[in-house]
Amino acid sequence: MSDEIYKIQLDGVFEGPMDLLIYLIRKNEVDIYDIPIALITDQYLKYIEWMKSMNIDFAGDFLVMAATLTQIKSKMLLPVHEDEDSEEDPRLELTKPLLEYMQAKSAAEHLGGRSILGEDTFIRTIDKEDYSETGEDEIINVGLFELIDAFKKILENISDDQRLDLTADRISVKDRIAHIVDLLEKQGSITFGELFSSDANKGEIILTFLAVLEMVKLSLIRIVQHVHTGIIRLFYL
Amino acid sequence: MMENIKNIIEALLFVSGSSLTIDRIKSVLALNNTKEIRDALSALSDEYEARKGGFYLHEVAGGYQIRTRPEYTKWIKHLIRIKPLRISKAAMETLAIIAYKQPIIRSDIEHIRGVDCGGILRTLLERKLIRILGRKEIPGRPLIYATTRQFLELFDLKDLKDLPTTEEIEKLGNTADATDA
Amino acid sequence: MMENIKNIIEALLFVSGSSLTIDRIKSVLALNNTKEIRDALSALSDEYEARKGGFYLHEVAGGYQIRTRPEYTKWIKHLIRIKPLRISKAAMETLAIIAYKQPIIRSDIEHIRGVDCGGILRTLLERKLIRILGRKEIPGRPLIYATTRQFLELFDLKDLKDLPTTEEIEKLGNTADATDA
Repeated sequence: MSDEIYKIQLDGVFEGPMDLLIYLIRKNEVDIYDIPIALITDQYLKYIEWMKSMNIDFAGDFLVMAATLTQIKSKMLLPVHEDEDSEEDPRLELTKPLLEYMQAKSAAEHLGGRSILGEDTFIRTIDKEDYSETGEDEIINVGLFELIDAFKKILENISDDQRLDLTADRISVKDRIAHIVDLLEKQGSITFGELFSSDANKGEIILTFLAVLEMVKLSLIRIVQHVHTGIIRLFYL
Repeated sequence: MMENIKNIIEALLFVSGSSLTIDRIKSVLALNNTKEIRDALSALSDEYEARKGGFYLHEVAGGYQIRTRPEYTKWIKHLIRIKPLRISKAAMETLAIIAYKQPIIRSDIEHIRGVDCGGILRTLLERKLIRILGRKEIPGRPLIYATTRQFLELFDLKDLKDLPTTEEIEKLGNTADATDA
Repeated sequence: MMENIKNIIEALLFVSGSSLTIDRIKSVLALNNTKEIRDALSALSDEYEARKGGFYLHEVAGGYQIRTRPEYTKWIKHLIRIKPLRISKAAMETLAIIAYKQPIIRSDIEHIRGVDCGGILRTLLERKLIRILGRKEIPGRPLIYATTRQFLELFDLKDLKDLPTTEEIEKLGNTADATDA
């Protein structure tokens, strides 16, 4: 058995439990729809033992899979009652994700086998002079990741006390302000009641209220109540 | 002034890094219809084919791009010794899952791969092969990922429909042999 | 194999943005003399002149470069200007600060970036990526900036809530070993 483990090692450390399982299934040349669960579980556990003995760091995912395998193995040992023939083969719990993962692997191989730009074919490196007219500094592509990356780099350069917590709550208030400003830019004014849709939940109502407060604080709006009707109206300043 | 649409388009294709869509060309030239543009592109392509020079007109990522002919790849590699964009197997798997299952959230990717994918997602984002599409309206509002135009260009795909189905890939031959574990 | 020097050189010139010297081409092609290279370059130049397309062979800085013809510069500028997908790094930084810290006044942006942002703010306003919400009631009554609907469209966001938080990006972990060694 130690020979076999050595052989496994030669094939490299597995990226995850799925990789290891697929390796074992192929090595034993077994049918994925009829996995000899006891055999595969044994070999899987031995590999984990080996990784432990070699002090190889491995993710907890390997242990989760070990537990799953053991569980399936014990389920298989339970006697099947005749009236329960409709019950699923416990191994399906393994087969389905394995098939899906194998599909992903094949798709990855297919992608890697395509003609790759920068490897098999090339495009022109754009000459700066073609763009010199714009007079701008380094030009970058616009993408959400570029935006947040730019912001992250800025944050790294400023002191902690200047940091603003960018929790979802704060962004939600900003978002609400943006919506109200959109409305005000269109209409100039809006009644307080119109700000709250009839199906608004408590959270949304609080959010809108916070947004209105913030806007008053920034003197972006003026709030006026009609003497007779009592209707409260927001005016964009 | 516009008599020379073909030359203008050729110049545009020359300076544009990414592939140019017909719509894009249309808006640059301020034209109303695409017929002239299509004709010019096809004339250019024919011309490049007839002269069989160092490059050709390639249809990719929903647009057009001038690319070098593969037979000169060897020489270009002598010229530019930059390390090509190598993508690890793990990253390729993650990318494949996103390509086929997009829009997809991180936990679904990790469910399929069975391992954490955070670092790989970050790298793919940095390389602009994937992008954040928004958030899924489920508890936790997780970010949704999808592939980009650069992804299509890198793998020479006209559009996402150009990807073979997983059934087609399986038919291409059982790629699953024991050596690649 | 080398029968096709002209095409190889064309592919090299095409790929290389900057100009290529004859010596450089010589070393890439591992040739001993420059005669063949000179002949090929002159043949290419003649060809480009004969077809009068969008580009020509330009001799510059002791080397050669394929350049777009000046008469099409106008359209190229148009392409760049219309290109909605590019923005300077400085503008992106400013935009990021406004997106995440809005509503924000100019002096706060400049405090964070450490440089004057007047020009960039104007550009962002012109591009309608940011807007002026009003004035802050503090001495000097500075303008308050925020992002616009166009900003959301540009980044393919439904609303500001879809912006990923820095925390989320950090949680993705470090750039993993997505590249092969």
